Amino acid sequence: MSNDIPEDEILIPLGPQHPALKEPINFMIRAEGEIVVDAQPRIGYVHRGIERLAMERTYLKTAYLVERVCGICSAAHQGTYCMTVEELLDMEIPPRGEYIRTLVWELERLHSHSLWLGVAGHEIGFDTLFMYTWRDRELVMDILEMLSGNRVNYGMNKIGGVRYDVTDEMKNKILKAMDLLEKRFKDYKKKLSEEPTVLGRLVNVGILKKSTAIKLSAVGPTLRASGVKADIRKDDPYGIYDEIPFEVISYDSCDLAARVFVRIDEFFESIKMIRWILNNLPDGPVYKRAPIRIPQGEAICRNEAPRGELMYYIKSDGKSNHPERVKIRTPTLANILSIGEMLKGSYLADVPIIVAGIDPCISCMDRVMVVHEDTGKAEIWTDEKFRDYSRKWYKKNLKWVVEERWKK
Amino acid sequence: MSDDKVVQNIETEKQLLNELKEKFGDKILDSSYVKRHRRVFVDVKNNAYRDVITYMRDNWDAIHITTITGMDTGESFILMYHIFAKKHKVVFTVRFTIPRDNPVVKTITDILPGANLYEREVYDMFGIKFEGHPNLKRLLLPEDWPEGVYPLRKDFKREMGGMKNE
Amino acid sequence: MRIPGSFIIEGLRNLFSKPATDKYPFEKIEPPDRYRGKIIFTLEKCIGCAMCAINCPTNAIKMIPTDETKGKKKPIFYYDYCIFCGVCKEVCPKKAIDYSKEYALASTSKDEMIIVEGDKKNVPDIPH
Amino acid sequence: MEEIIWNLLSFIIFPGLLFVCIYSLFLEWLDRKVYARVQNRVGPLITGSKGILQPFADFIKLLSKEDIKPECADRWGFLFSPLTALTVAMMTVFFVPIVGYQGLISLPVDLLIVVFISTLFNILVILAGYFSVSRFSTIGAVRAGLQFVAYEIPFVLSIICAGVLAKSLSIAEIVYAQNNIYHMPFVVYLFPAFIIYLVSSLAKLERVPFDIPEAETELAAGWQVEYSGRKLALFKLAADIKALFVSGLGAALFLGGPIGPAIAGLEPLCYLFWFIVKTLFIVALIGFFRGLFARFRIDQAVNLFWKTVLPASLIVFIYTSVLIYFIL
Repeated sequence: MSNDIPEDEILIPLGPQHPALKEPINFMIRAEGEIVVDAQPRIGYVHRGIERLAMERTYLKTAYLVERVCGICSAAHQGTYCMTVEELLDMEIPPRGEYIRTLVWELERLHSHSLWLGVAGHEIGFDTLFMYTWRDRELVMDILEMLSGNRVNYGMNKIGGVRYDVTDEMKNKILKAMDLLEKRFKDYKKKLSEEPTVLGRLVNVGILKKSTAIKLSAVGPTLRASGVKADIRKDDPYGIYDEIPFEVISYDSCDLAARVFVRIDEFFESIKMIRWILNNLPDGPVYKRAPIRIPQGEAICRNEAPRGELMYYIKSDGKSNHPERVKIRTPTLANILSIGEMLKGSYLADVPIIVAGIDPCISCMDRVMVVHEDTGKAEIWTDEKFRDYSRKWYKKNLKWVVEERWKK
Repeated sequence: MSDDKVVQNIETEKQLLNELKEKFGDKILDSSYVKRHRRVFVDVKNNAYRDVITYMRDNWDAIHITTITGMDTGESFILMYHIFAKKHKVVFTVRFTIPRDNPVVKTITDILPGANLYEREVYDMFGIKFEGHPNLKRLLLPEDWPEGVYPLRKDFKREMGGMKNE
Repeated sequence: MRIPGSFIIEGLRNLFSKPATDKYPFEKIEPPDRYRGKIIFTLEKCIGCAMCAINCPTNAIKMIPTDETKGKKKPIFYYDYCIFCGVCKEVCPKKAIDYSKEYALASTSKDEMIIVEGDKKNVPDIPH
Repeated sequence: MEEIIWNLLSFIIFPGLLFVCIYSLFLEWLDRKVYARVQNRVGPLITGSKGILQPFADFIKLLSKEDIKPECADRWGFLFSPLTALTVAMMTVFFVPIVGYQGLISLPVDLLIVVFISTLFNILVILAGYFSVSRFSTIGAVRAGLQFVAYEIPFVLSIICAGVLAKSLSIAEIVYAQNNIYHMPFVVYLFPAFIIYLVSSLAKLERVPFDIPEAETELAAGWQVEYSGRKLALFKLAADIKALFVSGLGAALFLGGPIGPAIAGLEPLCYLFWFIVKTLFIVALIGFFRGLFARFRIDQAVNLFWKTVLPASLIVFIYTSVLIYFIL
């Protein structure tokens, strides 16, 4: 980032702490008046070293570590991880388990897309849309909590299948909720396509031409909004996606409005898939016991997470019970390059909505951790030392803090 | 994966691999194999990977690079370029080893511009320098992370008083 | 076709309908029955096989002999380290571990966050 | 002697300072409640019954917060701009008739004086942004200036239409004309002018479709970003009082002022009741509009005002002059 910028331009740091960004990412924006000339992303603020940790954990424990890479696409991460390990083991999970795993993936796409629609509404100052979409999203969250016991980190998958089953009573509840959700979101789609203030902020904003999208290998809804019909579930089908009837949505107006409507249409597509899965749910066990010893080998699995293509590469050396190398490539990292393209030439007021356009999941992107570091240059603390320090301080000061508050 | 077991038609993948072998002759090592439907691992000599990638990009529309996986096997580094060929819908992993003493490799951002951030990440985590990269800077580690310490290397130790690579 | 204020009908309908927010501290919401809250551990059923301690992803279970268990190693749960994933309940051969529906688990002292039968005097307050 | 005391009291207590502050905080509560209900939320709830003391609690909280001054900010400007903003906002409210036909101060041409003082407030906003030397606040101040230029002319034109109809530029006479000469609030004749007045007052109060200077997701808080503690409390109170002024003026010019059917004996009390009803109606209307639109970009807002609202206000002005000349 050359700091010797020309006279008429100003350098505006957007982030890492900024009301528009829910997660810490920094963009050094060079703006000339209201027009953005150049933007340099700086990532790594919530960098937690999942890949390094995964190398020191057994296969079973990594499943629960990997689930916490991202709050909104936790089932995608855990599902892909278990799928990769199952490929290493060269085993097949029972069909009912496969169906339920895909069901949770699609349910998570619903809750991730409705969350994003709300955040996008908030970025353009339309808080009412935020309130409406997040209110309807609660339906999906309640289903996921009923199904797996947790609203976010469901812990639904296990190496060899799925941990919980779907009872008939749950099936009816899900189907009823799907109808209500579809009605509500069809209403929002009609209204959004008519509201001039919303369209004013979305149409022809943050253009990503089809050729640049392909050149920079963008992924997921961002790519599909630029007119490319690329979806892992169709190109590289895994699990039961080659049996489920669904079609890939793509708009070719390459701007933010396209990204909004691609995600809304995918929302309806997922609802159809969920209905199909629930109606064709085979019976039988949901879980098959997996052998403890993972044979030597390597495997790559790709999954269409709500934000785009998620890839897991695991190599096991066959001897020890923890993987030799786990590589996670999350969709946001692929789209960061295209943000730079979209920001050039846009208005300063559009920067937050363009950054939100790719539905960035920053904690996904920064998954490699580093040890905590004290500000003092000389001494670097490891996490054991950090825990001891916090424990001692906690014991010493906390009594004082509590008494202070209750003394009055 | 249930359907792969039954169908398992990996003829197309085998043909593509043979096509590469005729084209590049001994540059393609014989340890490359077809793992399963739509997954091909191609081991190459470490000076031929750029031509293989260019060939794949021009003929098989393999412009989409998923990521670059770095790995430290104790005595040498392995770099794996995962590239998705749209025409045949196959994921190719171009893999080659580089010596540990001077880990310098030519960049491929001129062939596949999408690899920009992945090369920076491998540089950050393994210390492998990519010549010709537009702005080869740290990607994920904080600014005050000590120089020369690369967390994903095998000999990365985390004990009291700091981290170092013996 | 752009109609300004296309959200008017939805706005009017909401203006006169009951707001959707549950007033949490006053109206409690009952979590579903698969909900994984605080751990319930029945000492009698436990045979001290340490399966839970081995498989816990965040090593939040420690096998410590307390005088209550007359010298035998029995699990102690540190639910400030626990991520409530439910692996210990699955893995336990004797079904000695179960999950309650209690979710308000914040507390101001670390040793309150330990579930152990009997007193806490010689129990370390971090699980490693 | 007690004449002076009576005047002093009325300035400080009843239709003056104390009443204005409390009533403007109440208006903010109503605005937040309506905005929340449009979004199917509950809105302020805990403080006081139904959260009625929430704005008051926010004000007290801000007073107790630390007051940080960025060291490169202009010392005096940074210190006095909140105070002057409050006094300017307060001055405009004295002209608004609350209890009778005329406000505390009534001058023959006070319509223009009121408009002039309220533009003074906008210039203060720009200066406040300029004094706190931070990137976000300078951009916020620039945007406030741009938006101010855009909405000022339609705002003034729609007010003058009411003056034209009442053949006088004094608020008292306009209110008198509505109730005694035409026996009809002007909104019946000048409905388009009332709409233009509402749209430009949305921009004046920096409410959602036009809250570009204070765009929360881009510039953190626009020109207020460096102010904290007491200074921010004064700015927030000034903004609330401006809302009271806008709704009070709207009520006076278009809805017949505080005059309404009143019991013989206690006129002032009934007039106060009518004033409250009408201002609540306008504030609820503005609160409702807030929930329906997304925020404009500054160029879109200026386009909207210059290309649509300004010509519309010109046409309405011609329509009223034709109306007054031929028909009435």
